[in-house]
Amino acid sequence: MKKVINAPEDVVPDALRGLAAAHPGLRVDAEGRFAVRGDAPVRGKVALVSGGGSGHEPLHTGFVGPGMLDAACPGEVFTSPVPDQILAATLAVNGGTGVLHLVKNYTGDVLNFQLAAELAADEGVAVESVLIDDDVAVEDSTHTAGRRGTGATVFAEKIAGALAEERAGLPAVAAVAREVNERSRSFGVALSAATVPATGRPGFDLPDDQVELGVGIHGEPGRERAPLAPAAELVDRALTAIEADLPLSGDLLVMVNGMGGTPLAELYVAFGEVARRLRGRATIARSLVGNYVTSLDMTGFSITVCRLTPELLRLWDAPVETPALRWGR
Amino acid sequence: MKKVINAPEDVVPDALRGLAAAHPGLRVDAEGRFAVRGDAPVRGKVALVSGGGSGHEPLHTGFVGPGMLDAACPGEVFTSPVPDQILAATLAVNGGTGVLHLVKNYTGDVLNFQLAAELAADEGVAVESVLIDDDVAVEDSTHTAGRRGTGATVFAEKIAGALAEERAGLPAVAAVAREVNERSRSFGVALSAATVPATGRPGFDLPDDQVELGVGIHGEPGRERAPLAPAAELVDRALTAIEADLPLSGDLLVMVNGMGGTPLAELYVAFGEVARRLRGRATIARSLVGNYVTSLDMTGFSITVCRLTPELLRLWDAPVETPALRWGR
Amino acid sequence: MRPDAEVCRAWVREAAARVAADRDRLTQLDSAIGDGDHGHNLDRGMRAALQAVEDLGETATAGEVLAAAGKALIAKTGGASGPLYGGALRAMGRSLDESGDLAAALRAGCDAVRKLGGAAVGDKTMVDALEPAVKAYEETCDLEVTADAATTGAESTMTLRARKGRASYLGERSVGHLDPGAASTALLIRALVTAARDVRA
Amino acid sequence: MRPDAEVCRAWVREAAARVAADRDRLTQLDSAIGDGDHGHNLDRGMRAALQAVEDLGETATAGEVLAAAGKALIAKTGGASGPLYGGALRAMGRSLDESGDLAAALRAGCDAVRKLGGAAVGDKTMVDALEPAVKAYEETCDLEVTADAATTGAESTMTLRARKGRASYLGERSVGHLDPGAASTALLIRALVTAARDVRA
Ligand SMILES: Nc1ncnc2c1ncn2[C@@H]1O[C@H](COP(=O)(O)OP(=O)(O)O)[C@@H](O)[C@H]1O
Ligand SMILES: Nc1ncnc2c1ncn2[C@@H]1O[C@H](COP(=O)(O)OP(=O)(O)O)[C@@H](O)[C@H]1O
Ligand SMILES: [Mg+2]
Ligand SMILES: [Mg+2]
Ligand SMILES: [Mg+2]
Ligand SMILES: [Mg+2]
Repeated sequence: MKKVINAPEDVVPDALRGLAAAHPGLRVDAEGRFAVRGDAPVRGKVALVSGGGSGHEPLHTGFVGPGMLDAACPGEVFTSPVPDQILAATLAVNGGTGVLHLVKNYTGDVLNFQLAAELAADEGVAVESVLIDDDVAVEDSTHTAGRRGTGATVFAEKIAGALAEERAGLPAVAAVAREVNERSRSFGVALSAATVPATGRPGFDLPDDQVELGVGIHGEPGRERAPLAPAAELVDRALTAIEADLPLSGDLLVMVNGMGGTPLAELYVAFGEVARRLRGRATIARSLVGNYVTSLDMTGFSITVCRLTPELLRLWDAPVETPALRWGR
Repeated sequence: MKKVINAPEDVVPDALRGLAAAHPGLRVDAEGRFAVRGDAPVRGKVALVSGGGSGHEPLHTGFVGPGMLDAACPGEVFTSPVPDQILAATLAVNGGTGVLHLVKNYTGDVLNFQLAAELAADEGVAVESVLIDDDVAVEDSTHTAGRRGTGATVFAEKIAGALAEERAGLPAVAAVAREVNERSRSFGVALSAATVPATGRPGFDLPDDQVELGVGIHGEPGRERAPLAPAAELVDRALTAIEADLPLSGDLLVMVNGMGGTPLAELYVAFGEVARRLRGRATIARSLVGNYVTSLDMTGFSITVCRLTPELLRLWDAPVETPALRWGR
Repeated sequence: MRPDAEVCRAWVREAAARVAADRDRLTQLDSAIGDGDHGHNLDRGMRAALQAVEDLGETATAGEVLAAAGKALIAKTGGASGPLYGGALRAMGRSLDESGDLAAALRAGCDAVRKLGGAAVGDKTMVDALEPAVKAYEETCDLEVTADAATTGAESTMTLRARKGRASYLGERSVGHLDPGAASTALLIRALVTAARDVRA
Repeated sequence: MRPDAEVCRAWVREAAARVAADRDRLTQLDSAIGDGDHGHNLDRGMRAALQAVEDLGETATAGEVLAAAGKALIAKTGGASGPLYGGALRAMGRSLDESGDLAAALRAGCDAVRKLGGAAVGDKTMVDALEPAVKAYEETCDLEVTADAATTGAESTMTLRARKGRASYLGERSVGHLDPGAASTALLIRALVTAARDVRA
């Protein structure tokens, strides 16, 4: 395993110290393992807290700042954060009008956020939780843990963050996050697996001529293996899976997301194929192309589509000032 | 080789088509292989043109837009662009007050930009060229092709672009680009080599316990191999090499740049080490942490430091609106 | 059996040692059908639990020992297994301080896992090891039999298709692999046997 | 020798074929001490050059043929070798149309490379193959001897340390490898021998 780290067990606090040094606009507790916007708590504003395993950077720490998250709690690599750190972050950003927990739908994340919310309630803080579950690769049935949360998390954090910045109340902010989630779907394709620092081995072995379709973001294998194919075909597989569940028409927000080890040029090639396939049927009103929800050094990409409404588009365009998304001011 | 591409020979135009679809603010000629800001030519403004081999994205196409480049000309992967495309881009953005060519110091880039400048002069366009050569891994002597241009290119494009946006004349814009270059130094460390689509093999083989020190951005091997070491030590090697040439004091602009395949968390670990080593000796006034000057899927990082003046800092902070750098409006 | 604080402390110590020894095996099981962190998670959690128990001092009750261990597990493990095992130990601690009876405590721990996670026997989770073990103890009050039931239960997950947790994402591809949480449950219950025997001896 | 348009066309055709056949070898040489694109660059350039020459028609002069090939090389090759080889062919074309003499044309091509790139013999570049070849032709007017001199010159780069081009970044590490541009120069000059012989025959 070759990584730019000091020791596997120090990756999370070491990266948080680097985050603090690079972004004076954030307040970072490297030992307590959370980052909050520098002006937190913002009185009278609903606070947004998210978190999850580390290794998905910039998610979530890179999305802390005005117009987006108030706090992020990174767990160990690919491991949900623990209730203590979620609680500490929740208390640090509580501005008196409630806190929204944005939780990706993984059993570990759900349970740990749930415990933290109970502890926060004990301290008199009103917490509402919204589950993000946009990954169409997983059947949403009683026979699974339900769909995973992936790319739609970025959309929900941005759009709900914008509404909170306008001083909307907790129910409205939670509702718009749910709306984004309901209108969004994702699908991921991996060309190679991630190597977790603690184990030093790739999460799965993939022959040179195979890809994993419907892959998650924690190094878990996908639902199916298929032969390596041209970008146009891989994009087609992803969009077909998404379209089976979400009509691709109207104004869309489209993200072509890199898994971490994929060159940007390849992501643009994929985005070009998305645009070609949607031409004449839907409008790509807004887009993101780049590394937003990564899996360490995994190669591959995911596509996330959100069917916008005029209000969602307005909130997407609202100013944001975070390490990884920044516009409008 | 596993890549999200259609065919190796189509990577550059396919990526340009994706760029066009993702960024309506740009005008892209995928066949002619250049991208210009949508409002080009901007009358009365000095135009900035840069370019180089593809595979370094977001450099240069990701830096086209108000406040930075007027045009970028991507060559084949890791291959300098040809005079025709540089000329076409130069003519497309010429606003009547001259064009600045920002050229990374590689023989191929230098020769091709030189031929393009001669052709532009034939058409009555005043072109000035500034060479970027910030890589301290290469001795700057008559026994080499001179220092390579790497990370300082981003700084020069941003700062000269800001000055041009203020309608400074060609000599002043060229002068500030030269000043940035003179005040900047870089050093790169590779953990694994890049795989060029056309050949399908890594540019060099690196044993599992070795790194390349002083590596370039075109897949060429570095000056020296050394054992893999903790991040703190790798950062120390890089900063020591830089410091031998540039006193590290005062206000600094520091970039920890990913080579393309390195997880962001690792770049933050490295940035944390840079900050620790500079503490008490210099001020990191501004920073960039992320993938800015990549080498396809190479893993590793580079550090670029620029000693700021108040004027350079002011220009760095000026508004910029490009795919990869965006702030201030 | 009515385990005292000494047995509980010995259990946590033995469990921490066994998890540390089997860390890589558990993680590898999790790599096959999960995200490859279970052994590392539980090792980190059990080390914290052991520390918490040692910090408690000699006067703590059996229930307090398990409560402290459970709290530390929740605070340091992360993932799905942290809240599940932590919640189980806390529930066991409460039950022990009330009734003193191991059968009741084991049942309380199992109920906590089932309530938190919503998994039933056959879903290919730790419940497949835990539920038969608790039932075996209820029926026999024999710890060896209990541990064997946990092991058999864990092995039964091999042929199951996961319906809860991360492995459920794999659908059919989860069949043919042991569930890492069931494997670690078998190991934790085996540690209880050793602890009880060593303290009695 | 006074090459006519037919010989020049044949040269470009033969050169394009040889570069295509040796593309991967040239690229591999460039991987060792450069950026691994030389064969691909030159192949792309020579294909464009061949196309340009075929588009010219039968009435073009020898100088026009080489000028068109050089222009196409510059327009399509990229990298260092594009302008250098393209510039060389254009200079040769100009010289041929003026004097008609191959010795003068080869010298003009070599001068163009040296002027553009600033490299001298011993710097481990294409000049190490080109300069001795031109000198050999000036002295012997024998194309076989000329091609052998280019090959020997190319082989001489093995032990040199690069002082120009990308390989110079490697310092001492460039020693022990053939220079890819010198290797392709030897190949281009060998193509000229074949072209001249085939047209004469
Ligand atoms: N809903 C659930 N109910 C009971 N046990 C579960 C549930 N979800 C997961 N588990 C158990 O947790 C184990 C995984 O633990 P771990 O790897 O530490 O967490 P994560 O899946 O978050 O990475 C699984 O092997 C399974 O036994
Ligand atoms: N300054 C120079 N003068 C003469 N030849 C040069 C010079 N620089 C490079 N070359 C030749 O160009 C070759 C490399 O060509 P190529 O790989 O196509 O370009 P690049 O180095 O830009 O990738 C070298 O092997 C060398 O022979
Ligand atoms: Mg996990
Ligand atoms: Mg090149
Ligand atoms: Mg796991
Ligand atoms: Mg080359």
